[in-house]
Amino acid sequence: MSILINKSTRVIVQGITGREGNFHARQMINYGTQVVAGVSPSHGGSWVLDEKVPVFDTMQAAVEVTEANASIIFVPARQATDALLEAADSGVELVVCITEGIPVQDIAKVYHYMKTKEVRFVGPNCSGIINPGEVKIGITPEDCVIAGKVGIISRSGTLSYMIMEAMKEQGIGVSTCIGIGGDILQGTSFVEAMEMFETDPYTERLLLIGEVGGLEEERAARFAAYQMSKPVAAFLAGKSAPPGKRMGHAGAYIEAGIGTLKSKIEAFDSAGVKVVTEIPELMKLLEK
Amino acid sequence: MSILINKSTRVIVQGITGREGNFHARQMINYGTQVVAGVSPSHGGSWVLDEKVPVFDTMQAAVEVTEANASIIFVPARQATDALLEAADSGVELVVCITEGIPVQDIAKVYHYMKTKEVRFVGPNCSGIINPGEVKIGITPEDCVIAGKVGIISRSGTLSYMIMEAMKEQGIGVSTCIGIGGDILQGTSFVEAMEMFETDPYTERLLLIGEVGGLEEERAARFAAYQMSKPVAAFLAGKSAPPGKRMGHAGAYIEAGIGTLKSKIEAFDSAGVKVVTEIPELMKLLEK
Amino acid sequence: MKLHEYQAKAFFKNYGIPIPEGHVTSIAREAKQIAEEIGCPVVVKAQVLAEGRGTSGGILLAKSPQEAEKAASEILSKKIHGLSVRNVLIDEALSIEKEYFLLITLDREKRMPLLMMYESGTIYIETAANALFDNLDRIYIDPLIGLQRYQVRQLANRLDFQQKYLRGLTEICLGMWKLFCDMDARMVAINPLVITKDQRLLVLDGKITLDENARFRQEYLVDFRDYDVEAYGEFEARKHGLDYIKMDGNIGCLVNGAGLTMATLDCIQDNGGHPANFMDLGAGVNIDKVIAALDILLNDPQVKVVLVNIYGGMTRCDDIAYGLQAAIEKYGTEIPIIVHMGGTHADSGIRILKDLDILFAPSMVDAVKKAATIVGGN
Amino acid sequence: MKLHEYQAKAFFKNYGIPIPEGHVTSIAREAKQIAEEIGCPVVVKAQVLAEGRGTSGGILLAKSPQEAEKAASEILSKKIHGLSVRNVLIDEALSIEKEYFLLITLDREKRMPLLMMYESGTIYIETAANALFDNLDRIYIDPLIGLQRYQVRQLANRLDFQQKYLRGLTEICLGMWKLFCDMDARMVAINPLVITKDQRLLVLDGKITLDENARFRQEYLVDFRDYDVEAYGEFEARKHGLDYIKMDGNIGCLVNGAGLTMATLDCIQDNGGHPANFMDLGAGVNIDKVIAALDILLNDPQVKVVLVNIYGGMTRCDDIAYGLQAAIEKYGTEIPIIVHMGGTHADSGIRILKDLDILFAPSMVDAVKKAATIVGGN
Repeated sequence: MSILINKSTRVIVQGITGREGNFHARQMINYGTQVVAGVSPSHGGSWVLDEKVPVFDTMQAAVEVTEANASIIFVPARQATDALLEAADSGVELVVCITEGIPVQDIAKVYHYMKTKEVRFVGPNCSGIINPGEVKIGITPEDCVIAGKVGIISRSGTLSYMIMEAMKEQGIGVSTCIGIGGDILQGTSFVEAMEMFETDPYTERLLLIGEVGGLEEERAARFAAYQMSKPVAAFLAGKSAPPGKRMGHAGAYIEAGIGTLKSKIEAFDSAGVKVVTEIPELMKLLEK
Repeated sequence: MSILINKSTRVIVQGITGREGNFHARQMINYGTQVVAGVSPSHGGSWVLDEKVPVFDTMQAAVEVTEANASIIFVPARQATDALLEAADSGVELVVCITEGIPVQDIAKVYHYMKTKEVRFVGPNCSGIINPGEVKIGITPEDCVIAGKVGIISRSGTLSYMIMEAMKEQGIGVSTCIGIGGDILQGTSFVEAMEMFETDPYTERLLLIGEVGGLEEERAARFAAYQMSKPVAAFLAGKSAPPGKRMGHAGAYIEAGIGTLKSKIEAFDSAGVKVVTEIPELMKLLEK
Repeated sequence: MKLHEYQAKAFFKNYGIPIPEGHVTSIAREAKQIAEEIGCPVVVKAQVLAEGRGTSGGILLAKSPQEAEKAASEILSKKIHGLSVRNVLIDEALSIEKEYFLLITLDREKRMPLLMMYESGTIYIETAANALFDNLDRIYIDPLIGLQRYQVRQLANRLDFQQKYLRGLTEICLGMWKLFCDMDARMVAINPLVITKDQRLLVLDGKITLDENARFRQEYLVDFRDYDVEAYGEFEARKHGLDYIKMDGNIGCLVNGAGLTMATLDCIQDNGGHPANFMDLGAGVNIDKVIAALDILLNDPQVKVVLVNIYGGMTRCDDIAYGLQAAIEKYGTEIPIIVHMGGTHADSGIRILKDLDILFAPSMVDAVKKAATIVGGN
Repeated sequence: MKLHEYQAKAFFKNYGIPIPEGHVTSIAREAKQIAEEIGCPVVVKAQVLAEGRGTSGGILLAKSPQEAEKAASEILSKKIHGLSVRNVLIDEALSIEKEYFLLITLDREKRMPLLMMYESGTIYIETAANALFDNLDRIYIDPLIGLQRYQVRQLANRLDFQQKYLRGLTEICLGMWKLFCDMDARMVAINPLVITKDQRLLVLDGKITLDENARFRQEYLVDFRDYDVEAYGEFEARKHGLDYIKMDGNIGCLVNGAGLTMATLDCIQDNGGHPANFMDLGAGVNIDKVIAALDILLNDPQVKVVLVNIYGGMTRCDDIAYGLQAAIEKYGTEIPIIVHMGGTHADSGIRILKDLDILFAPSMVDAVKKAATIVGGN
């Protein structure tokens, strides 16, 4: 067990009748996650995943019947804002949004709305959360990671999988990996996730996986220096990224001098946080 | 001393350079209220009221300099929403809005915004608050009321003054009178004000001054029956009001069968709350 | 302020809410033409701001253009609840399978807009809002976020609304919400929303009530007044920022503050009198406003006495006194005037008036009694 | 996505933000006509999406219509930072008393829009956002409430902005805010806002950056692309939902996930190679998307080897493998292809590809090294 989720978390999958939602709902169940319901407008009343998971038209009905306390969102970007607000209103405490491509102004609104409702918002455009060997609310492939003591916070899904797989090959395990997402605005930032790991007894040290764009890594560096007792390391991607271009993620761009990898590396360096940009180097760092 | 305000409350008058703002700021000072500043865009830097009260362009500057914790708003309806949001953002804990004629949808927004900022909002379209003999943040004429043990909550300004004057003639005093205003939506409702009076040691009994429109009196009756230990009496105006007409106050109308005086009288009756519609009767009731 | 059906429908159309084909006219022979264009049968509907048009013969079915003309001419010459009919709306007649009622209005307790939906027959519009403690068929709308699609789904879900019309319903509700916000409405009602036998989702009738407080930013508001509904003086009063309602009695009232005005009217009634009006001077009183108010009262032939009941607060008694002085200089005191003043600057108010030919009263009750005596008790 | 100055100004005008009199043209002799209409002197400004137009001769002053034509013709034949100039904007020339910089953008830490204002000369646009911990000259905007007038007053107050222009400034800021919301902008900048010697408040130049995530509800977005700025393939890629950026190297990359793509590029660089591109397959991968991606890569004459680095998560390796298979059937393997696959369905992905003429690598680093070797290490 580690932060945010555990085996008794009761999860609703929003968009369960879509291809991705359906596939990952099954993956989550196989991993040990309690997927108690799906929500899909106009599919209410049906059952999916070997007739084991009931589908509801609305989050309200799903929460009422199943007493779920978390939701994961797979619905397309066009409908995602509605799904996010619906989740915020439904009474769940945690909302993980996998969907990519949601307009950033919508996320600003959703973030503040969730805040007034005291809902923990993770994502969007993220890989979700995994407590290896126990439970996952997200899309992290199950084979890539083993349980252990390293907490991971990552802006990138696939990069974190590959890094966790490399760690696994070295026998290094993970307590919880939180994908905070690659968008401009994140429901949960590096610093907020770090706060949770700091008090988590299952986590001994932290790995941050960052990239170009914004100043969240710089804030994380300051937090690591002044407010963390646990050791922190960082891997950063994008040192070859040209300025003014969006590197795939909506949030990964260098603009007006903001968001360079150089600035992030300097921030970690001066905070005494070990920072690397190559995977073999990272493995050496984590072995210690 | 009684609820919401006292001699150490530090008040800013928004719209202090207007005719009404200026007049009532002086009245409040004469009554013993600490009016520490005025706010009036483009009058910042000047001094008013015998050069004793500094004027600021913005609430932010006024609060920063004077450490005020309350504000009263006299600005015209057209600018009032802006003034309300400015007050909500400024750090004061109490905002009393005297202004009449603010669009109701703006009040809905302001109410919820104030709630997230944990600011107590009284009004709009109200007479404010007076603790007789001590302090007032509002426009209640000073001579009409004496200190005592009756708490008053009123939807109407002038009617409450006349009733308090009649009480004064009988030697009955008031702990605090809160004007909650005559609009459709009120920052503070009967029930919310009643909650405050219930725990106020200076108040022994309560008088509600209501009128046609809405169902707030009905809710007050229920609250009086189930959640108040102190005796409650009610005076109601508008028994001659025709349906479908707005009786001066934006909130005083009977529509679709809602808001009749009959319903309110019945509610108070069945809650065991003495209810009258004539002033001489009221005086007899209060004498007891 | 309320809008006529045809006005509301024009707005609905602008907001993407589907309405039947129809046109409004004030001329009966145009009704024939319209009916020809639309294709019969049509419904001819009186445009008056009154409930129960149907039962008063204000809604007629016409099977041919000739019948439409006849119906229009019949309705246009009618009075419904005392109101003459200026316009008729000619709409295509529809075969209805199911009817719903939709409403967006403000909830005073939660200070939030809400959306209600009922299946017609289960409840009537007049009593809908009475279903106070039943949350099942209503959705609260966060005013900082606005109505969301999922909320419409929730509502539809509870009512077992047919899936295939859900998208249409959602667009209608979002249109209502946008209209509610853009127009500063106090209420937007659709009654009925119908599913027709030919499987269309249409709005047959609706009401919009606007917030008069928003007049300063909704300039079109004034254009939508139905002047026929207003008694003489009501328009004049509004121009001067006075709250005036014409009533049936003979005691003219001039009071400040809505609550006090209501209490004064109640007191007149309790003392066997009959108020001729509600007149609240409102905020920001100046000499012109008082003159205008007295002008309206004195121009009402029913008024036999004027009762002035002022309690100074925001409004100062001396300001009113100067206004009364000027008005009395202008109109004289043929109609007797009784004055009670208390509160802020009451003394100087009385001092200003003391040499004029008016009666002073020491209390509201006393003033009312004097007025009742003058008009002869009843 | 960024807009040209003349496009931004057209939006500013629509939102009530005052701009100088001016017109855009792509023809030098029209510049003369425009200058005649506006009255000289005028400024002739190159419309290119590059910083520092002024210092590159992209902004010229013309004292007569003849000079304007000459200036336009000069600028239109120029390249600025490698970009050819398609249009020039001819604006009235102004005598400037004071200059300001205004910006609305999103604050990532607070997840809120913010409004910044500086007096020009005190700070440059490129470094403005660096002034991270200085809250004095910025106002946070609650996204659920929007920018309010009082907030503009606060900002103006701190900068000792002249009272007499405050109303104008307020309208400009509210216009910017409305535009920011309506257009789903990521940034709206005005630089400079000027007070002229003849006491006008005007916006001389501005930038708007739009949120590409909002493309589905902002249909005009596609019209504002500046195709000249885009390398071959970027437009094609966007059509297929691929994130593609052309770069200078010779190792073509096809990766899934933005972070992994960046890490792959970094790894190539670390191993002495040069990536030919950034190519993130993004979400929702199907056969057509993979074919389209490979088509873009193989059509780039600089590409000497293709490096496929896939880690399955949301995207499944078998889906990609089917795409690769189809693409290889179509294009052959004249250009060598190296594949690394891990994660969800990696095994079946490799199984699908195993009989094709491609190289497999057990890790990303290994794949990169292989690619670097093929292109000769460099």
